[in-house]
Amino acid sequence: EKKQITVRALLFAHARELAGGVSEVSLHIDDGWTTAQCLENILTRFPALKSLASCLTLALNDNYVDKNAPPMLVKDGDELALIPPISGG
Amino acid sequence: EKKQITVRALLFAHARELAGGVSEVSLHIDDGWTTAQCLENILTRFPALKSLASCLTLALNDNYVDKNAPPMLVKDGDELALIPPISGG
Amino acid sequence: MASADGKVVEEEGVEDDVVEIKEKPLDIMRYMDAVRDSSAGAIATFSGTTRDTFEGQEVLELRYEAYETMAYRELRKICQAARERWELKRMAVAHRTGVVPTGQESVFIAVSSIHRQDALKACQFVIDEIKASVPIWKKEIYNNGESWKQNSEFLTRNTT
Amino acid sequence: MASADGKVVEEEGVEDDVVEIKEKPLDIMRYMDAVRDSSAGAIATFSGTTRDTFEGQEVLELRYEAYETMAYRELRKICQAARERWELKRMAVAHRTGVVPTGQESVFIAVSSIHRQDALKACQFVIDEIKASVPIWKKEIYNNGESWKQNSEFLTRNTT
Repeated sequence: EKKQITVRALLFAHARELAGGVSEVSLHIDDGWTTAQCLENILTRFPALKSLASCLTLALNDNYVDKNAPPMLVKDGDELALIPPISGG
Repeated sequence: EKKQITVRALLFAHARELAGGVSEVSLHIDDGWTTAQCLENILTRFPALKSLASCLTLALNDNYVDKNAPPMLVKDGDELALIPPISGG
Repeated sequence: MASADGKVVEEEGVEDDVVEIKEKPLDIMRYMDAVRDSSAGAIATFSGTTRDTFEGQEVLELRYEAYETMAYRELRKICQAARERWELKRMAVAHRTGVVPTGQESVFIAVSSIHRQDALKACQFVIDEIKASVPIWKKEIYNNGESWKQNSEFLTRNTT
Repeated sequence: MASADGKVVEEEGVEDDVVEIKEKPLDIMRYMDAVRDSSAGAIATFSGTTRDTFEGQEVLELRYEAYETMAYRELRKICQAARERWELKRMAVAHRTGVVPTGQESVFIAVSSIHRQDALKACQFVIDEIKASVPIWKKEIYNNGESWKQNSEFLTRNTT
């Protein structure tokens, strides 16, 4: 059987609002998941987020996840952030 | 005989210092002089200014005199400034 | 480190760059003095100020929020990238969060250099990069609704 | 017009541009607030600050003098030229004369605009033009002498 890991997912701005104000979710998942699988899991738990899904960028441990790079695995204790289009400055 | 006019000449910065601190000169001259003739007259009165002559730009009534334009006549009451290379900013 | 004057997070990046994300009004003169250097000949600054209208609609209020740890990291990366491109003396970059009244600074950048071209170009670079990469969000509140804004600089960079 | 606080000459140019030549320290925040506008999204500024060394020589003191009537006229022309090139909200340009301690502003420019590119580009343009055309002079005093400086921007423009 697979080892279980925990990943902290952070929801900001529009994503947090669509998730009903939830800013943080703990994902208890199988070891070996990718960042994209984590996002799918979150979208299943918060269907309202799907309207924003195509505009979401992910960040793993404070670094953007390159959408064009090979799938990236998450590790136990990682912090995964859902980044809606930014608007700072 | 020619009508006499008066032109006020202003000396700034390095030019003023080379003229022994003189910041203003009244030129009582014949009507029909050009700005270049006025400068020649000032250089004759303050020979120490000759070392700066090739770097001097003239301004007539707060406007630069274009060195490449046709000679410009001065009028009675005009203000002619000797502008050494500027260094503001 | 936390400063004495309330809810302020302040950190010093590489090369003593001042990088701040805070909920209070930005103290412009403090940042200008932080980059002032008697061996520098130039200070360039950029202020992003909040506008009171968007496409003709009155903006009642603006709210900013940041993913702070990552935003600090991105801001410091931007300062470092600017230093690699131009010869700079000191840099200060600050972004305000929370409610920002219209006409006030949401972001402030100050850069000093020996020669003015370096400070001017770096200042432009830093604001362009902030718009493209620092995880901070702005929401505009109108009479009849509200809207999360999107920077075109971010969308351009993140479109495949 | 003369202001109440001493030897200050202050004039308003076209479009309410603030243009000042004065013997006192430049009040940066006053100029920033003068261009602040809740319909503007950006303020760009440039400070020229006095340096304490020139080619390795310590500069003890810097003195500026201006041909004031003409300098005002040139500064206003520069502001007008910037307005013709970019879409600007407000402008403030100030130059200090007399003795300026090292590390302090000799010139300060602030420009606001709706979109940041306009303010940033105009700010760069204004300082470039000031260097090339405004009749103001700087003398540096060293331990072993003194020197009237020359802006390359002026020499380039005035060489036939």
